[in-house]
Order: sequence, then structure tokens, then C-alpha cells
Amino acid sequence: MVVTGWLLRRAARHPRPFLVSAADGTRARLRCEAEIARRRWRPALSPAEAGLLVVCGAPGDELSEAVRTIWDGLPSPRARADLPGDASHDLVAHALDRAVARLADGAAPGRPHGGPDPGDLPMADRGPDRDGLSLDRLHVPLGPVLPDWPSGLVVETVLQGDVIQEATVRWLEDGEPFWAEPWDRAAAGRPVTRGEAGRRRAAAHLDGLGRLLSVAGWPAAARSARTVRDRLLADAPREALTAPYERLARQVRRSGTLRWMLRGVGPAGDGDALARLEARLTATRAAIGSIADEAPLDEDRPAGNLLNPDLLVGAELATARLMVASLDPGPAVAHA
Amino acid sequence: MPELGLLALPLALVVLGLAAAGLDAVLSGGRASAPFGEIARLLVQQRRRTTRPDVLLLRVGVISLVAAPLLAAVVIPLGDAPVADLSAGIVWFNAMEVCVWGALWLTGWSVNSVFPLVGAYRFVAQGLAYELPHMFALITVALGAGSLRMSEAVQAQQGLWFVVWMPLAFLIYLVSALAMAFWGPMSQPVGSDLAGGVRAELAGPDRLLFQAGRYALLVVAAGAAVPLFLGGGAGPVLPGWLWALVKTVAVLALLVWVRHRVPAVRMDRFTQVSWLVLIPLALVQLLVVGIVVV
Amino acid sequence: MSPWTAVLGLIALLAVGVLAIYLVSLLLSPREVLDARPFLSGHDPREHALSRFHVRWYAVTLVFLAFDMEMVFMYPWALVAAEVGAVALVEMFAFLGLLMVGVVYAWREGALRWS
Amino acid sequence: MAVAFWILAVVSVAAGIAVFVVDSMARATFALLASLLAVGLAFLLIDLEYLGVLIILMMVMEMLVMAVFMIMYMMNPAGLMPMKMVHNHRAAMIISAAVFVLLVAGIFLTSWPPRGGEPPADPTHQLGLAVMGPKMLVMMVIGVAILATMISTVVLATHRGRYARYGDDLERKRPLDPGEES
Repeated sequence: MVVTGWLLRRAARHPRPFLVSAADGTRARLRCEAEIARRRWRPALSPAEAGLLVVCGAPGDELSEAVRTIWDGLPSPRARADLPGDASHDLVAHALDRAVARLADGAAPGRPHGGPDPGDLPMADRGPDRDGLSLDRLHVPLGPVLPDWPSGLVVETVLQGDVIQEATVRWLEDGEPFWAEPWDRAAAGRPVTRGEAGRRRAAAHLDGLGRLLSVAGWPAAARSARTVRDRLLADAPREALTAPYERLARQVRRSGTLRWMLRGVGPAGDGDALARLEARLTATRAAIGSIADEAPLDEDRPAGNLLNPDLLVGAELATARLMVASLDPGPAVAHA
Repeated sequence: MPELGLLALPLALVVLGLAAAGLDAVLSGGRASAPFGEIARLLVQQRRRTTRPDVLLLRVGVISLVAAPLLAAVVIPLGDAPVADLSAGIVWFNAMEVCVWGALWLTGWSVNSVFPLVGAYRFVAQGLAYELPHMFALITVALGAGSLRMSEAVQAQQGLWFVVWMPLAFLIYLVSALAMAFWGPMSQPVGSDLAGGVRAELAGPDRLLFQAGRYALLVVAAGAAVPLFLGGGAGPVLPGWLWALVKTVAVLALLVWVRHRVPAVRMDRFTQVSWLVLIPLALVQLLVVGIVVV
Repeated sequence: MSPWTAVLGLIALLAVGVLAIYLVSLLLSPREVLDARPFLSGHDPREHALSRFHVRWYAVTLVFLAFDMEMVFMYPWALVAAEVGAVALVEMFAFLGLLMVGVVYAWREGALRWS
Repeated sequence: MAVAFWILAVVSVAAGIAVFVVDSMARATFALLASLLAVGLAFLLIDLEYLGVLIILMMVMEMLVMAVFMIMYMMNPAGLMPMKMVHNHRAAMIISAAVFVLLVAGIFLTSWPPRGGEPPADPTHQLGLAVMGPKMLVMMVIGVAILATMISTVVLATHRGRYARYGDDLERKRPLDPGEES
């Protein structure tokens, strides 16, 4: 129909992308996020909201299965773009263009009907609870495919109401090698400058900061963090980075609401979420300060945080998400 | 006037809602035309159903989310007279806004999915926290005007706008306006940590109505601040309806802007503050106004 | 036109609008409804999400309901307070003072915190 | 007016019956809410605007709270499993039908007094004067009753009181939150 075609073309100008990244897809994800921001698209938070699924890198078996589940949940018109982990800017732009063209066509790909019969799910079972009641427990896995969630992390939780009763942590893959790359190269004996490592380090911090701010319900600040991150990765000089970074750090530090919401959340060895935020801001500043340093890299990669599942037990879902985002954990396997 | 208002009211809601959505899109890094793109997308989008949903309750939920702000708006004067100048207009506004509790809870419940369910319960907790300060702010206005009629509240502000001598009530009203439209700092029920919360499973026309209802709520929450605190259509040179519109747009822009300046507030921290700080502040404001009018 | 006629008119308009949206969607969107599983981070659900949902803030609901009762009096009170005079103010604030005692007690017992 | 009344009457009774027919707690609660909303709207028909709107306002909030509690404690709250939610079905039917008939009979058999005087111009205003004047004592008693209700519900509902929060001698500065206790 004429009207349908017109509406489809209008809609295709504003696609709602949903990104999934495998462990080796970080570079493609970052390029894709930057391209999406440049095109002024607004990312989707769930499959129902999305029209465009972007898969970055080569997912392993379990992640592939999860991606298929997600893809099944996208309503038509929908399009999918699979990007290799090392996708160039041009390749990313090209893949997105093709996806938009398919959306504008509105070609609804036929999908196999059925799947598991939805009616035969059991009801939830009861279990004892923190407050001394015995009420229903739901098994709710967080990750691997969840917006603003560390890549490859799965936390299997048992929820009662919105409070986590049990939590187990597992990692699908060995973390994101992209962030460790300068150190790995230096360890392999190739010349790497401190500035290069500092740049990568600052970008990693800002990537995590973006996730934390987004989970904290402050999308505008999250966007600022990601903008600085994208500039870092686009090799912008230090002078072009300090001013926007300082503006962001000032805004984040000045927010009384953010401090109020993070204080006392997820106390670990290094303090609560607020202390970790402060430490991250300081570390990012130092890393940005070092990006002009030409001296050869001779230090080990700074250790990442681990996620202790006991921390999440007893926490409400929103607090648990803040804990994970503020720790920005990686798998226990150390990178050589 | 009522006949005219019958057409002007839905028109104003649609136009202001689209304007708010456009402004929000621009502030969140999108394009101003994004709301139109989204409407087009949702109209042609495949309808979607989760496992064993309660479709009846879902429809009741999303439709009442649109109906509540529309019915709340009938008592807001467009210039000098509202569509329906009820003698208990302020209570009517209150009652219609409370219907959002039901609308949101039903929407979150009916799709049989964890994240919307948690979002739905978050909104009930939010309601318990914001509703009493909100009611006290409304009662302060009623006390100042000596009437529950919106048009008489406007009349009572001929000399001096209520915002001048009820600043606390106005601030509390703004906070509760954010909360009732689950917007910005009060958007935990549709939070990104829940993959969109209550609306996580909505697609197609259901999502379209949900979003329309949310923006309509925001517009109505902003629009009601004008007759309640900002003197209604009072102002020099311009006609009354234009002043009312200008003031509504100003409050609306403020509410949209706040979303980009303040992170989300969790109810497990806010509830205590609401009961121990906002309610006493509202009572102090009420006492001051009471002493003045007596 | 009485106010209620106008309200009924608006409800009719709304009904037309809502029906139009569903009708347009029915005409323009793919015919088949998508049967999706609930979004669970890429996993299939192990049980129905609808269950006995444990709300942690049940104590707040009870305090709220009690406090809420007082609103029944407050709205009519606001109408006549100026007319009745200072005695109305004193009486209502004595009443509110009683309720605030209850709120402070609830706070002290931790009824307003749940996590 | 008469048409509106009959529509609302039928809706309220039908929704009331639906409360017991549907097998989902959510549906039952909202059927009850629909019934009560119809009653509230009926108040608007007799120009008791404030009371009608107040019923709508209060009932929405209260039914939501009721839904929260019903779902917390009732098995199979969404009615997803086929299951009879009514116990002792036959006796319940007989008793409820008998009570309904009794009440309806009461309406018709009572000799209602003829109206004396004119209705006040603004019933809400009248209500306010009554609350401030002759019914003042009632309101004060209710104030104390509400305070007692608040204290007793808090005592009954919170299993960890101030001693669990502030320590045995109430010496802690910042109270422990649930989940924090050692």
C-alpha cells in the first residue's frame, strides 16, 4: 500500500538500534555506537522497542543462542547487521545503510512459527525470604544481552519481589581483549607508548562511566561520557579532550542526586559506588593527562575489578545494577 | 467556550505533547522529527504478544493512560474557562491523575514479564511517596483560593500569583508533576536498568498509546501548574489563552530539561525524604497560607 | 452545554482516536501477530513472571492508607477555613499534628526504609 | 439522568459479580474497582460532586494497595493455572444471593422520609462547615483513631523495630537497613 510504504520510509529514517557485542566485538561496537550517535539515532532498550539488531564480533555458542532469542523478539519491520570484530568505519556505515534500506522496504522476513509452547511454563515456586516470609521465587538471569551491561557477564539471580535472594556469576568469554591490547602488544615485545596505553585506559574508564550513568538514569551525562570516549578513540589531541572531560567530571561531581543515590551502594574493599566513581574520575583524568607521553610502556596492565556474587545478595534490582556498573567488572582470568 | 474547548483541548494536548517529545529528542541527541518517525514506525509495526499475556488488562492499562490526562485536562482553564468548570475541579484533577497508578500497574502486570512487572511495582511505591505532598500542594491552593473550582483559583490570583507566596507548594507540585508523569528523575518505573521497565514489552499501537499517554501526562502536569500557581491567563497585552499557553510551554520545557540534568531517584531512598521533609514542608506552607487567609 | 456533556464528548473523541489507531495498525502492519517470549537478557523464562510478588514496602502502604483518610476532611476544610476563622486552623493542625506523630513513629521503627 | 443511572447501576452490579467469576487476582481487584467507580459516578448524578470524585480518588489508591496485598498472598495470582478460587461454592452463592435480596428488599420496604428543605447550593461547603462545627468531636476522635491505627499497623507490620535498627541501647547514629544486620 502507498501509505504503508510512505510510513515505512519515514520510520526508516529513525531506526531504533539494539546492540549486542561479543568479547571480540568491542572495536566494532565502539565504532557502531559512535556512528549511531553521529546519525542521531536513539538506541532501544529492549527487543520490543528495537527495529534494528546490530551484532558486533563473533559470538560464541551461548551468546549466539541468546542473540537468536533476541532476534525472534523483534517485531517487523526489522533488520539485522552482523559486524566483524575489526569492522572499519566504512564497513559499519555501509552495514547500517543497508539495514536502513531493508527497513524502508519493510520486507518482513518470514519467520518460523511456534517454538516452545508458551502455555506449558510452570508457576514460580516458593522459598524462604529475608523478611521471614515464604513467597514465590523467580529465576531471572541478567546478561548476556542487556543494555548497559558488561560484555560476556551473566548473573543468574533468584528474585523475590525485586530483591535478589541468590546470585551466581559466570563469564561467557574471557573479557574484552580490546581494552588490554596495548599491554598485550607491549608484552609481546612490540613498541607501545605510555600515551597510547593511557588513551585506551581513559576510553575504557569512560565506556564504563557511560554505562554507570545510563543505569543511574542519567542518559544525558552518559552521552557526554561516550562522546569524550569516541573522541579519544578517534585520536583527538589532548587539548581537544581536557575541556569536555573536565566539564563532564564537574557535572557528575556536582550532582547531589547522584551522590545521594550512589552512597552506600555495593560496599567493597575500595569503598562504595560513590567512592569508586570518584576514583574512576581521578584515574580518567590522569590517563587523559598522559596521552601525549611518548615514553615506552613498561608497566603491567592495571588490574580490573572482580564481581563477588555475595555483594548482590539482598540487594534490590536497581541497586544491584548500580553495583555492577560501578564495579565495571571483568572475568577473573588475567590477561598476559 | 466549552464547544470550542472540546476541540482545542485535544489539539493542544497533541501539539504540546509532540513539542515536548521533539524537544526531548533533541536534548537526547536525536532529531526534532524523531517523534514523527516513531509514530510512523509504530503504526506499521507488527503487533507483538508475550507468553500468556492478559490482553484485556493490557488494553485497559494503555488506554486509561491516555484517558487519565485527557480527563484531568478538562478542568484546566484554556484562558478564562475550562471545558468543564467543576465545583470540585481540583479534586477531580487529583483523582484523574491517580488513575495513572492503575494504568501503569496494569500495563506492567499484564505482559507477564519480569522487567515490566518490577517497573509496575516501582510506580506504586512512587505513588505512595509523592501523592501526599502532592495533595497538600493542591490543598494549599484550595485554601488560598477558598474554593475547589479551578476558575476561582485563577480569580484569586488576580492581584498576586500563588507562586509568590506559596513557593514551597509550587516546588513540591513540580516534584510531584515529575513523579506522576514518571519523567526524568522520577522515571524509575520505565528505567533503563529494567530495559525500559513497564514499557519493555510493548510494540505497535500499544506502545504508541503508552508513549502518547506519557507525554499527555507531562503536558497536563505542566498545564495544571498555570491555573494553580501562575495566575492562569493573567498577563499584559496578550489574550488570556495565549498567556496560559506561554506559561504552560515554559513549565513543560522546564520539566523536559530537568530530565537531562538530574539522574533517576530510587524510591527506597526518596520515600523517607518525602515523608519526613516534603510533607512537613508542605504543612508549614499550608500553615503560612492558613494564617494569611484567616 | 453542561460540563458533563463536554466530558462525555471528550470521551467519545478519545474512543474514536484509540479505535482509529488500532484500526490503522490493523490495516497497515503485518497481519500475523508476533508471539514473543518475554525479554530476559536473551534467555527463555523458566517460569511465569506473574507470581506472588513480595513488596518490601508493605509497611509504607499501611501508614499511607491511614494518613490518606485525613484528606477526606482536608478538601472541605480548605473551603471553609477562611470563613470559620482561626479555630479551624488550630483544629486542623492539631489533627495533622497527631498524624505527624504517627509518621515520626513509623520512621523511627524503620517502616519507611526497606532496603 | 435515568439512563445514566441505570447504566451505572448495571455496571456496578455486573462488575461486582465479575469479582467472583474471574480467576485472576488482578482482574478481580480491577473489577471491584470498576464497580466502585460506577458508584462514585452515580454520586455525581445527584450533584454530590465532591463525594463522587473523592470516591474515585480514594478507591483507585486503595484498590491498588489491595491488589498489591492480594497478589502477595494468594496462590496463582494471575489465574494462569486452572484452579477454583472460591471455597464452599454452593453455600457462598446462597448466602450472597440471600444478602443481596435482603438488601434490595430493604430499599423498597423502607418508607423513605420526604425531603425537608432545599439542598444546599454547595454541598462541599456545607460538609466543611459540618466538619468544623457540629462534627468537630467526631473528627478529633477519628484523628486519634488514625494515629492508633498507624502505630498498631507499624508495630504489626515491621518485624525489625528501632532496637534492630539503632542497636540495643539505641546508640547507633545511622540505622541499619534491612539486609545489613550482622
